[in-house]
Amino acid sequence: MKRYSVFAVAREALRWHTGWERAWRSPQPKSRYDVVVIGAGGHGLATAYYLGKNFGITNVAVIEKGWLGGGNTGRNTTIIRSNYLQDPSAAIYDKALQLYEGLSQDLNYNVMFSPRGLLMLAQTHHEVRGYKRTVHANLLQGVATEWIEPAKVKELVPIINIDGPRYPVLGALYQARGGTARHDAVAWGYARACSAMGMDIIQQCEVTGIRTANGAVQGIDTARGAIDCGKLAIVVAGHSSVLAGMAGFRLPIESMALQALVSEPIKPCMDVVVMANTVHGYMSQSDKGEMVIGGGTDGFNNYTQRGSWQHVEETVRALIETFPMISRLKMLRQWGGIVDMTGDRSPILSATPVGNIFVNCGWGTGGFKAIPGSGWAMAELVAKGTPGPLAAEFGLNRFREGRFIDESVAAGVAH
Amino acid sequence: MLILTCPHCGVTAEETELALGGEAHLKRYGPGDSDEQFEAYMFARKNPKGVHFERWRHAYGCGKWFIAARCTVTLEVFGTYPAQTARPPADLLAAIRAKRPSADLSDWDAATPEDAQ
Amino acid sequence: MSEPQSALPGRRAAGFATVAEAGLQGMITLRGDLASPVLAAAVQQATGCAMPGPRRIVQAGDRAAAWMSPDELLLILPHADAPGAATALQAALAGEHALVAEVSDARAMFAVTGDKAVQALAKLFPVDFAAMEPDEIRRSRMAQVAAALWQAAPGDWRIVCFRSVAAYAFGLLDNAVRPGSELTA
Amino acid sequence: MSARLSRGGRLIDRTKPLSFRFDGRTMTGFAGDTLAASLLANDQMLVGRSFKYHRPRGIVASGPEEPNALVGLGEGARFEPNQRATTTETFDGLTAISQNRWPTLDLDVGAVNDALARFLPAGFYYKMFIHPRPFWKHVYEPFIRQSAGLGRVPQGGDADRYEQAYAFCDLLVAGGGIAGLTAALAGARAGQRVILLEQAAHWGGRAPVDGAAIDGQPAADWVAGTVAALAAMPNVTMRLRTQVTGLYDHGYALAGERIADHTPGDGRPRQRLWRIRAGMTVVAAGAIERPLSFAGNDLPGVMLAGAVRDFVVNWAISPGDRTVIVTNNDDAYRTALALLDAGLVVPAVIDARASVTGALPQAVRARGVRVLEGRAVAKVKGGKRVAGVAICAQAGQGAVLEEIGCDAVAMSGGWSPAVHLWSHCGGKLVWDETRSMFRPDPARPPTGDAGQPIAVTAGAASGALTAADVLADAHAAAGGQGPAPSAAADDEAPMEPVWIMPQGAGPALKAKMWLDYQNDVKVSDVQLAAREGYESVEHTKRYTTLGMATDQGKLSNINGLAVLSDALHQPIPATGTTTFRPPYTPLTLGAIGGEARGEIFQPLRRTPIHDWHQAHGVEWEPVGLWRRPFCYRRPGESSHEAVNREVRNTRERLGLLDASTLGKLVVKGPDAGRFLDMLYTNLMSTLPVGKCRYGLMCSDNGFLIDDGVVARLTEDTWLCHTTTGGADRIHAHMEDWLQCEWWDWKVHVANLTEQFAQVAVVGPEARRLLEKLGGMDVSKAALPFMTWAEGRLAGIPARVFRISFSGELSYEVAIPASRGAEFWEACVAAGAEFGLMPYGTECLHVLRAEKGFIMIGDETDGTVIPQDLGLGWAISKKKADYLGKRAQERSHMADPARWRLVGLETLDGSVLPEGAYAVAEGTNANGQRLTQGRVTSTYFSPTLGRGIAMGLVRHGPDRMGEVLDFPTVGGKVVQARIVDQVFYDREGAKQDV
Repeated sequence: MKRYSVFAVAREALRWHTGWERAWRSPQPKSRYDVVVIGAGGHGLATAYYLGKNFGITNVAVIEKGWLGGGNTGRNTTIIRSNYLQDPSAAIYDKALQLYEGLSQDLNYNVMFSPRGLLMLAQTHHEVRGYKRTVHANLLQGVATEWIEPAKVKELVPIINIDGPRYPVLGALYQARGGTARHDAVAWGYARACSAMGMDIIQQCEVTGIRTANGAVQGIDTARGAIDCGKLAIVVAGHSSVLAGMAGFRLPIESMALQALVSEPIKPCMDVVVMANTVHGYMSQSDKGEMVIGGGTDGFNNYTQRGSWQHVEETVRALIETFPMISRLKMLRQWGGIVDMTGDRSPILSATPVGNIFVNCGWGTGGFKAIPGSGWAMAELVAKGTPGPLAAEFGLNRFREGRFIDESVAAGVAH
Repeated sequence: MLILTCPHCGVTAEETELALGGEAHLKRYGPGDSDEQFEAYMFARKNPKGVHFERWRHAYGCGKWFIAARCTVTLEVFGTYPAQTARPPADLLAAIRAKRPSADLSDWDAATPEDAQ
Repeated sequence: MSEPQSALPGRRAAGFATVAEAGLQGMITLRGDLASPVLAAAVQQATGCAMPGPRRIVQAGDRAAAWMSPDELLLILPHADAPGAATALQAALAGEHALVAEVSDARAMFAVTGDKAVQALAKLFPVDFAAMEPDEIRRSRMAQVAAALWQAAPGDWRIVCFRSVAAYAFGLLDNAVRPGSELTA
Repeated sequence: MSARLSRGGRLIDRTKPLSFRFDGRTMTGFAGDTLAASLLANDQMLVGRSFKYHRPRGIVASGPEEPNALVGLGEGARFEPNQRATTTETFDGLTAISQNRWPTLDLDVGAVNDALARFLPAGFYYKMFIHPRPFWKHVYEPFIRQSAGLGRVPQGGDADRYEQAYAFCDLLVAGGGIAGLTAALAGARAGQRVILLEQAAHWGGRAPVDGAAIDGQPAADWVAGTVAALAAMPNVTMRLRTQVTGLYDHGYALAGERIADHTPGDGRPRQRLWRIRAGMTVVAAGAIERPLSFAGNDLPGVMLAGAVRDFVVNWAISPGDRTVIVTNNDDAYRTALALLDAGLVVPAVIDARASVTGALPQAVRARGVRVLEGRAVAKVKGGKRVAGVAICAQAGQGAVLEEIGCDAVAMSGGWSPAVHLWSHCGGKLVWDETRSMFRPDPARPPTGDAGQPIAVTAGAASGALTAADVLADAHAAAGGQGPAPSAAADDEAPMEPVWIMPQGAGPALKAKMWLDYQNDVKVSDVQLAAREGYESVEHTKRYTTLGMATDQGKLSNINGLAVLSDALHQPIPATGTTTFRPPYTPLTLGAIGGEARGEIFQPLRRTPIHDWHQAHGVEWEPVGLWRRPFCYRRPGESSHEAVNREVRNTRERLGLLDASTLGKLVVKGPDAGRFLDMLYTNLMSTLPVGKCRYGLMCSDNGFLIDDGVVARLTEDTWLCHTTTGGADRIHAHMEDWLQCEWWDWKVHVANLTEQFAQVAVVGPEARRLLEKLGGMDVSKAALPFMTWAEGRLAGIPARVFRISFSGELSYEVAIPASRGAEFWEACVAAGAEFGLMPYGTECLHVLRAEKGFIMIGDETDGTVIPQDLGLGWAISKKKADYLGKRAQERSHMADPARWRLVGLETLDGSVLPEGAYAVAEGTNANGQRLTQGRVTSTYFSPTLGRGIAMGLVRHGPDRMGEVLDFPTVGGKVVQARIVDQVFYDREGAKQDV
């Protein structure tokens, strides 16, 4: 792998950039791999990457129905934070955040991780209590967050209307380390690094069946032929139920469309990420200048990557109330992503009823921020066959035991 | 923005007039039933990429619950019927089978006197 | 102050249509078997109205009977008469599985009138007004709250919503009838 | 230079001159102008700067596809960034500024990027700025961000208002050109309800400019006649200035109407968002002309040929004295003719095709214009405006054969159907080889709720390129009966798919061929993406930002796809298109928000006593959509002081609480008792008539979801009180179970929450107050604790419940809402002698916490079951089943180590911080400090003069007296002792008097 640097770019400029090599290979699938990962989104690619990096397992294929990074990795609002309430969540999201902090260097690919700070506005007394609780929990989890007063909120976000007549801002939960990253680059950076380790990323290759024998996985059938594998990791947000069905089990998951939109680009005006859960909206400004806005999830099962309109209206009117200056901006583009919603709205990293099949799913509306941590924990689960501490609480068995990981106290809104 | 026709009052309502209730025809398990049964009732979902039977309430209208058979890929609604039934009407199942021969309706395969009518 | 108060006594707004809070209105929710002759007789007794068909409102003078759902009617009558009527209904339906509840004060009612009144309503309700029958009552959503509406006479609309959101409802209607915002000339 | 011609201009009214300002300069225009036309009339060819390289940018198009001419429009609270000059109507007093330049449009410092362009290819930032790590955050990114964005940031709020409206129709026609008019007429004559929407301020689209003759009339006359015919039909609604922006599921369409954009401040809503449910949408959005990729094709003065024609014919604009035409098709020759007709000079038509013999080229030749066959533009000469073109052979590598001086270039790479609306909701496309375009595949339309097609395209949007084809296609699209309007068949030779000029251009030229003008994406960038493996069209788009500008690729996408396909050596259909997403053109957020701002932003629920609170020093607390009094502050009092006063007064004398928001659900029927036994964890069927009982409700997943007092009204009727937030939720919960699980049970439910105002009269003097009001016997004998009675108080019908959430003697009085304020004021007046004070929710919380009562939402958070809260007494052991029972038997919920409710008393008397956790020794496997409990409620108790709290603690009830450590944010540790959670009147003597 030819390393990226400013010098490399300058060198190439002199020959009109004709000397760049492919970021990742486009190989033919082999007949067998030690591990097959289904899904070349951020989570699947990160799983493969850490299988190689942490466990030396490189005979790995990442199989992708469409194009890599083309699912939720490429259509989310890129928020990164780890200010979660419950211990297992805080652990895995903070692991992810730590890895994000060094990801550009680790991958030699600038993922533009931007720790610009993140605010979750408290606009009711109930939220004030909830966020103060989160601050205390984070304190003991080793996650640096703070409660800030309205004046400080206004200082960080000059365009905010602190004294809204309906929902004045009473303060905020602030995580200075939170921020955003360039979503595509995360997938591309991992893909390039996986490819450099000799892993095969096979795009345009839909999985049509999962073969098992004696209660364990044998391999998969794909649009490009049968592939055997020692272990199988299903990492396909949105389509987890479909793949689980191929392997013969059901998941506590429903697929739904999550809405997002961007405005036309304007000059920089908001240097932090703001989430306003009372009014169900969140907003940040991209490096291009677009206001990136996320909103609600449709309640109905949906595989269309389109969504309903009413959630866009709800989100936008709420954000106009909080940020009056956006009223005369224009929506440039709206889209939907299909997210896995679990029974407790927390993810699943788990062994399954079928031997050597593992699932990583259920990230709901918050998967992007978890990618490195999720891949790290999933790689450990797949490599060892049993979860390490990061994944231990996220097993499927929790639904039978009634042991839920409920973040709704801290996060009442999609993110 | 979906539209669904409420079988109770006949209004073709848009999604914003309705409230969702998730997968329909779940059998409730309770005391005396196994952990596995209870888990399946509470959490395991078909979540099909295809025909889905789901509960809706005409919340801003007549307030009644009904069930829609809807494709989660095309969003086509094959039909709606009142929620006061344990299985989809036979004519609806027949209509779905005619339109979507590959749809998995195996849960409703067992013939019943109702189907025979 | 000893008179019962409606939500927004006397509130009015005039634009390309007129909006007025309609004052206190007696209302009774009646749940039961709408096919029951006993129930039909009780409704006749209370309102002078025949049993309305699905989504219909039968009006008789200052009284009306409206179909709200397959097992629910809304009876409309003068405010002062409602408690007595409710008691009488209860007595008349003693043998039936039915629920009678006075809901007069749980509601606010507005009159929106004028040739263009429907244009204001079309801004707020996801309802195809052209397809509505003259004697139809429609339960739907007015912007962000539940509401029911029907015509007392052509161009004379009645809207009922919950009392607690009366000010919001009035604000919506006031805004919707502002001069210059007609949908068509 | 561009200028206004002295004659012509079919859309302008020369009797109405207008004055406007651009970048501070006063200019003039005419009524009927777009801002783009007005600017060109004033020789303002430079109108903006590109995003990345700050290249000079001029107007390139004449409609909504314009990528360059974006201005900041208006001032102050009416300022709007990124407004397209080509769709902005000029009005008197209009103010506009150019964007993305500093200090001025002419002298832009950012243009230094252009000099470095070679070092800033597509995706350069992914490969750079990696080391040293802190530099990205502190140096590189701030720099990149400062150079980001286009328009200026609006300041403050928006002076305008917006609204929305619903519409329903059989046929929605999107586009008022001849295709849309034909389709609308066909549909209307068939009796369909038709809505016809056109984004521009005039009907007819391109046809009057292109000079077609329809049914033997000039197109403009035919348009006028058809519009008049449609306007006379009662089943047709027509709107100008209304853009259909998106087609959504089940035939839902959105359209943005610009009502007062051109008459700001006239009192009308600025814009209106239409939400249309259409049986069928006819997409008659026309076609978009493609630029050609040649070096320097981005200089101001290089315009689309169709746009040049529009400016000449519609607005009498000369784009320049000498306009060279570059084309690969016949249509561009119409532009030559239009220019010649206007008396302007066309030095040459450069046609990439080897041989050109069609009627249009011949007509141009006949006017003495040179037609250069098989030729291409090697380079456009000039800096901030066109000075000339260098000509080369299309087949070659760019060796210059000739140079021609000119001040404008009109280019045409053919036309692409505007398929966006067709595609938004799933309509598929097919590559049409002969016409070199993606056009809608009629066999794969978007489908609706019954699986039926919900859209059809008409005219140029279908791929029809001649007036005759357009009319026939549109007539058929709307199911027209009888003959379609007819037009003379045009004799147009096919275009030749020419994607770059010249065919053999080398890297240096390709680095000067723009695909995306706004985002500065060039042919070389797309080729680089392909080389690096970003082969999917989505990868290429994202890697290069092609098509991600504010025009969303309207001009650039097809050319980019073609270049990508060429680089990948695959046919264009194998590459495919990116996904078309709404909106078709950007939609104002204000319009999306609609009327919902200010007072009507959201419903604000008011109790019947709201106005009294407002008039008496209330500090409000939002509780859901309700407003409840948090406390009532007296002059000079802080909230905390007010709460303490309210608590003391209620404990010692008399308090009054507006409890109207509590849910009141009547449950009636022969099976009502059985039903409530399933809903509540305890038995309600055994409650005697006249009595009250506290009950808990769980979800079937076991968690506590609501609580409240249930009163049995009659043998078959119960009244269930819910929490404020629970009224609607629990009502729906009941209906859900009744309708979907136990539908054969005979139970009716009615939500009477708002029928009654409810007032809690609380404190040692409560009985005396009610006795003074008079009308009911409220003595202990007549109305003992946990009973209710009905009667009149102060002459008002009342239902009185002897229940207490404070530990004091307490009555909750329900009166009809219409008399709620009257009753409240009667209490206030009569209570003066007893020291009555109203109190708010915070006082309520303190009172209940002193008594150890739980509060849904504080002690519960969706993860708590009744067993955690010491509420085992309220869980029936006798019942075989209730909602949540089976769930609570699962291993984790039956775990004896669950955290359970206790009281907490700080050793120093301070108030425990909200949400604090009690730590245990050690850390878990993830390095997180172990915990063993947390605070759920914490208050200063004025009654006890110290902090009190409740919390959930592992094995808590078994650990009375133990001291726990609660670390706080400042690093301090607060110690608290585990105690019984009832801090006040443990025996309950005070409430039962």
